[in-house]
Amino acid sequence: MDIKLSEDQNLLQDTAARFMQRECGFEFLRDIENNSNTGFCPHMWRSFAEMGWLGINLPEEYGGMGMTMVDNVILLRELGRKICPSPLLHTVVTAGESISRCGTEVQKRELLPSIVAGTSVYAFAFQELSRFFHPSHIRCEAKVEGDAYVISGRKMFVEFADRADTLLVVARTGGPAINRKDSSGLTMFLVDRHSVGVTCELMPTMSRDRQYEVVFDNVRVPESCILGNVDRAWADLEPAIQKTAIALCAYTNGAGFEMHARATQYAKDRVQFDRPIGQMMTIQMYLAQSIMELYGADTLTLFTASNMDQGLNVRGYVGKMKAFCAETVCRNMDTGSQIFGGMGYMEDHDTTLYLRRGKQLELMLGGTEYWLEVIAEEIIDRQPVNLS
Amino acid sequence: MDIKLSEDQNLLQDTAARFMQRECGFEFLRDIENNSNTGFCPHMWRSFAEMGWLGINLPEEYGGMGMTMVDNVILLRELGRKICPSPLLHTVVTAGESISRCGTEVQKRELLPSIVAGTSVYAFAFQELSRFFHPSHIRCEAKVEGDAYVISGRKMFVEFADRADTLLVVARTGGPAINRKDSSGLTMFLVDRHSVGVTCELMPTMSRDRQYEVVFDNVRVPESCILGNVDRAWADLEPAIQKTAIALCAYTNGAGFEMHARATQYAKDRVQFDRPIGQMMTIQMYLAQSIMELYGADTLTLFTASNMDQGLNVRGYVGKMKAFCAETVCRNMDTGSQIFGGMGYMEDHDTTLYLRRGKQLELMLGGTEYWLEVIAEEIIDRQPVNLS
Amino acid sequence: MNFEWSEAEKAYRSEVVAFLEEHVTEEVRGSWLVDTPARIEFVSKMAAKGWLGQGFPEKYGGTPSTTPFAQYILNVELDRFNAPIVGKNVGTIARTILHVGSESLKLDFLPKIFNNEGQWALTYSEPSAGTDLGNISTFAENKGDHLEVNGMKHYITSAHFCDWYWMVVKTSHELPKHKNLSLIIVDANSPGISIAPMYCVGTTTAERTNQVFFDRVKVPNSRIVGELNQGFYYMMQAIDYERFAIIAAAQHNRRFHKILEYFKEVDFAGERPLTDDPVSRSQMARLASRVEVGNMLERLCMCIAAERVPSVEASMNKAWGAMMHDETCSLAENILGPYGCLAKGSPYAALQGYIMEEYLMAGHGRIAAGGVDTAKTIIARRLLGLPNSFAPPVLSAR
Amino acid sequence: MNFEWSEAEKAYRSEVVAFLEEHVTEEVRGSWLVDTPARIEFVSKMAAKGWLGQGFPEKYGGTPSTTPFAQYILNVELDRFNAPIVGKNVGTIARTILHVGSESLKLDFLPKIFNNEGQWALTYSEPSAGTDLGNISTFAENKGDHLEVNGMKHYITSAHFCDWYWMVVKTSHELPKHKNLSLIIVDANSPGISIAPMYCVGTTTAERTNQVFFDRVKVPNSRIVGELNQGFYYMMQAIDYERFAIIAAAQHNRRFHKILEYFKEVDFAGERPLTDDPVSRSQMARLASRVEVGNMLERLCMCIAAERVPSVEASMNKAWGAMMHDETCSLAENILGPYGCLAKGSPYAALQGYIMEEYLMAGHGRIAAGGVDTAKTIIARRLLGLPNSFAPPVLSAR
Repeated sequence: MDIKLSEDQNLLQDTAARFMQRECGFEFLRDIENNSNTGFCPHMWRSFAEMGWLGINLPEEYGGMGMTMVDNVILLRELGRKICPSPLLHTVVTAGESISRCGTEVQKRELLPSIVAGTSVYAFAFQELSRFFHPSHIRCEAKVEGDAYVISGRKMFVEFADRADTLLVVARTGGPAINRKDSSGLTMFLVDRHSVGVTCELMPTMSRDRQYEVVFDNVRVPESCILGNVDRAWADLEPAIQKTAIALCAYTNGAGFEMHARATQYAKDRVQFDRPIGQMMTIQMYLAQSIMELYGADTLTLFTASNMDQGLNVRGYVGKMKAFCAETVCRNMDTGSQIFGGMGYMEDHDTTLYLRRGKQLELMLGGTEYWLEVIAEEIIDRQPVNLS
Repeated sequence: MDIKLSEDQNLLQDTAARFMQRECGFEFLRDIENNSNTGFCPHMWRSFAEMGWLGINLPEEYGGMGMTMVDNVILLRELGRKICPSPLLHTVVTAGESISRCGTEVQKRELLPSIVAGTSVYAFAFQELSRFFHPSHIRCEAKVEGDAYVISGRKMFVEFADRADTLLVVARTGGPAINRKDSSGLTMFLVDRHSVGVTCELMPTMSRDRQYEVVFDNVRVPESCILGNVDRAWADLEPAIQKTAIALCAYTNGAGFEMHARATQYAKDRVQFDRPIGQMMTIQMYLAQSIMELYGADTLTLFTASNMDQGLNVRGYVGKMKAFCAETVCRNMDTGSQIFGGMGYMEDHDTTLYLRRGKQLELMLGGTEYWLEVIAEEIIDRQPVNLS
Repeated sequence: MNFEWSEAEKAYRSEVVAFLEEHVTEEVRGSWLVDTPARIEFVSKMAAKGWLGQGFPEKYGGTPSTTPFAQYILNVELDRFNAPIVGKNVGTIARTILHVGSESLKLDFLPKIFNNEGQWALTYSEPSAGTDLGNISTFAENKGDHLEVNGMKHYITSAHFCDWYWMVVKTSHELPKHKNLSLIIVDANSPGISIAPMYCVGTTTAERTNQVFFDRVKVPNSRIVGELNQGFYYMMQAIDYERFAIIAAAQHNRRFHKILEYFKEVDFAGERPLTDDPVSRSQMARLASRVEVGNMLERLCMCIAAERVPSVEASMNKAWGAMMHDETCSLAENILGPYGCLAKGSPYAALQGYIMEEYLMAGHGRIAAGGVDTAKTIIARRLLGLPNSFAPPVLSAR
Repeated sequence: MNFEWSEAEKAYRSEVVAFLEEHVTEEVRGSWLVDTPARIEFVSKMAAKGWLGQGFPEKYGGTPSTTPFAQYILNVELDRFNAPIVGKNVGTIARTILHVGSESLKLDFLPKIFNNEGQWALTYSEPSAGTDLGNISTFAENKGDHLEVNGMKHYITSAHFCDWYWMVVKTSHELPKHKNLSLIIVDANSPGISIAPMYCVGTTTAERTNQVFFDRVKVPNSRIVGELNQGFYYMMQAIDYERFAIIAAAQHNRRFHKILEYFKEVDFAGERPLTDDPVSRSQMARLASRVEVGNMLERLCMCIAAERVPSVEASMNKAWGAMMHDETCSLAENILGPYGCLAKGSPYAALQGYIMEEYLMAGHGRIAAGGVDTAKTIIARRLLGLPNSFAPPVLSAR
């Protein structure tokens, strides 16, 4: 049992850290927020491809690196430290994993190499007009019409939809959900973003990232666009969402560590009443509580990834990880800002980039109540634990 | 607007404080816990009567003092400081108020003077085998049989039942409750504790107070024992419970203030690392947070009592008061114990008398979830507030 | 004990409410934090009622006040109407001038303040002097008949529309810390002053504050408030004048109820957060009791204010209010899920982005004007009598 | 990176588990905190397996250990089985004797410890010396060939069944604080020792600790551990030996799961707390994630222990565990409502009073062995490099 990185992991971490340090500074982030119409940097995206990051977990036979989820966590943590904007999460993890899991041989051969090469961007069209994330909330419908499906509905928070080549759309093919626990009747479609009837509208957010409302107005797609089994998308999609949650938590934890490091440094440097403010026990308690939570969040994320790599059922761990990391990191952004005093709330101060992302990262991919329900299903509704 | 006590209130407070200081020390409390089979001191109870405390809110025409609920708060706060054990709460407040509100003229004339004189003790037989306090949880049944009622069921947490002369029993006469919000179908009975079929069994508690399980096995009571309207007890009982909640919170707050004062004094006196521990910012933050909450709890209790004295609808305030005071005071007992270090958890240390009562006081008369539901009904289910 | 206003106070309050109902327009409501013509006009109307100078001597433009609570009653109602309260101009500046200013400053500035002629900016904070004002380095050099001011101030909220800076400067290199500061009044249009905006996070339009640069700015000696090098002590005393600061609860109440009403109405694809979700319902109920405690702490301040300056209670009130700001917004965000992150401009944004913007600024509230921990330190020291954390050991080591 | 045990470690663990399945009886489980014949017998069986002296030199009764994790694996499994872990005897006393004790102390006591011959009591705390051991006043006077000990110790958990006191005493009136303490071993049956029980709140039967009075107790000079007046430094070093202290999560896990299973089964007049009450369900789920974090912090300690002493991580683990003790019991009490307050003896008491007793002692966990705030101070100083709170100002005033 050890937490040491392998040589390859060390190399991955160092490369990512150096790249981020060089390419993803605050000026760059401000520029992406204020002046880019893409929300990320296409040049940087190509660099990601060149470094092999876009194939990190994808199978080697389709051009991927075939690396582990733990490796992914190591990479995403570095991206998160610098809150690097990119469509990696849903392109590589959500879509890449879904295609790898349940795509046909033709789909895999056709689609995965272009993900790895950085020539396809995917967006994930799942969330609808509900506060919740349960699959039962989906109402967007896909009706059979001859040898095609016609999709109608409205998807929200489709990140980078406007820049995506393909939308991974989860739609209802098997009739309405009976209750909140009903995850049946859903099918995944890979929809060309430029299909007739697809319109995107930017949803302005706290992070100033690129979230879109996407309307599907009788969008006709051939049967070949179906990914996985008709009416049974959730069985394939849930593991992909679990991987996405792990990657998201890794990113989030990275952001938390960076904010914490900046706040700690400031506590050492800032002198008031002839003492560095970090000498105050109150400040020490805040920073110690924060780092303790971050260590816990980080270890839980690595552990969950490691269990997933071993093919174990990680549903309960993913729930606990997402619930804890999300709340913890958001709280850490708040604590960090408090250490900076009034400055921590000025638009021009660098750490407000983190503050603005904290809550949004917490609520992405399902707010905490959803993941608590996942935990509850695992610990309460299942068999009792053997306490020996 | 001022928070000054009137001359009479000052006198009441000083008298109560002096009496408690003299009569209700730790040795007395330990003795009551360990050696008394009554759970309170009958001598002291007589003194209460002599000082008029047992008639504090009861109408003057029946021998009471006709004082206000604010006066009651002032008195109970002093009793609470010394966590004085007595059947005052349910005898004077719950039963006294119920009888005053809805007793017949005969009942009032017969029963109230003996409460004032300290010759009758009442116990409140309400709670049953449920975690909740909603009136719908009551299953204890009273069936008409000729000109009498026959009561069968099991009541829990009937404080001082064994010492009571009369049990104020809330029983179901109008069929089972439809749902949790259904408060209909209940009737109050004043049952002689020595009636055939009544048995009491002590329920040992954290506080080591005198809570009883009371079983009613076909207990036959005449119709004259009914208090108030048949099937509509809740309308009469709820205001009595509200008053009881105010008095309980006053008592609880008093206990919180005393624990806080003791912890603060200890923080000044206890020297470690060449400094009084109260010099540490961490300790200061605990004690400051606590006293702030106690001031809030106390003011909210006084304000609620004052509104009740003016005849206003205080349901929402009572909910907020009970929810806040209960949690706050329990947390304060914990914080106080923490200041005392390991000593704060030794059986022989005086403050553990407070620690042991904290949680129990919090959960008495309905745990916090019940009162949160009362708040929710008032703020969510009723008309919107005018924000002007 | 009495939690209600007297008849005279009720009558005054009715007058205030009637006035506010007539004059608080949408534009006035929106000017709570920023200056606008509507705001100036509104405050001038209050001035015309004689409400700004209540309790001040008539020779300086003051008016007699009918009750010791007049100022609170006015501010509570202003706050309830979301209109700008009577704040620093009267509470800090006018009171300090009255207590320590020269006769000419009194005659010159007090009537202006009470008539709402001109705006003021409190000009204290510097990059290295935040909570510790002893660190101030902006220097005013003695040039005979005037001072020459050089330096920089920040977080000067009113700088972009003020007429005068109410400013603290260092006036001696020799005297020890805290004995080397002076209060001065600086004309905003003096040559050598320049300003640069700073915006609060997430609110690029309304919530602006400023950096102010002073480059060889001349200030006549007559604009020195009180004695030279006594500025720090005047500022400390002013904290005890700031009775207006005890108004804190109405904002938090308004925020809570605004969000509560929103949750009663909003309908996410048929789900209503508070009636369909027992968890949110219970959380909002608990928060309601905590917000109510804020009202109680404010009421406690007012009860005590009739007797003495409620400095400890005001600290509680402010700290609690700041905590409620945070708790309310965090809970609202969590209940909203991803929809909580939408900004103004999205048709799906909760209350047009209000909740999100309030959420972002919630932390600032815990810091601004002292912060929760500072308030607790005041409580620990003044109320509980605990020793200064940085005091030396009480026992010698051995 | 590897969160799993190696094959060799798994084999060892299987051996341990098989042993525990055979030997951990109900009596052993119940002896987690108190001494009983069943406990002594059980520990002696472990000793016979050579498991107590793993990693110690064979000449002192030690046994080679198959893996650097042997002691943790053993303790984690012991803890999981609710059996007494291998603790202070090996982790503190044996290690300190090995490092600084005389050869005769090593030959005399180490084999006894590894064979479970005799029990030990850590004897540090005094009324005026809690967290600050520098304040110790129990004095051992030099009487030539022996010391004479006078004074009083408290919170001595094992005093009523121990054979030796592992004790710190003051040995000089002249030397400065921290340089005047010595570690000694005192026979429990020495004339002049008397004890008085102290009970933990709410548990008048099992959880006992003691006051111990020393009245002219003679201790031969040969029982001084290491050098005279170096005791404080030996104790500080021992903290870093206490790798066994990193075992904290299993208790909290067991407590949480025991309560969770209870809530799944208990039925209050037809209401099941977790399936009929969405609020309790959500609260228990959140707590589950927090308890899991405790497991992670423990795992982190173990991962790091292969490389270095995980002192900061152990502080995190202990602090988190203590917080979970509190959160678990408080939540359980709230879910139970008034039924949470019933004590052992009531047929309605939750888990026969277990939850209530655990609730009462939850605060003690945050204080015992350092406390949460002390752990955070260690984290702030050692990990984050923040300065000592009581250090003098870095800048001279002015």
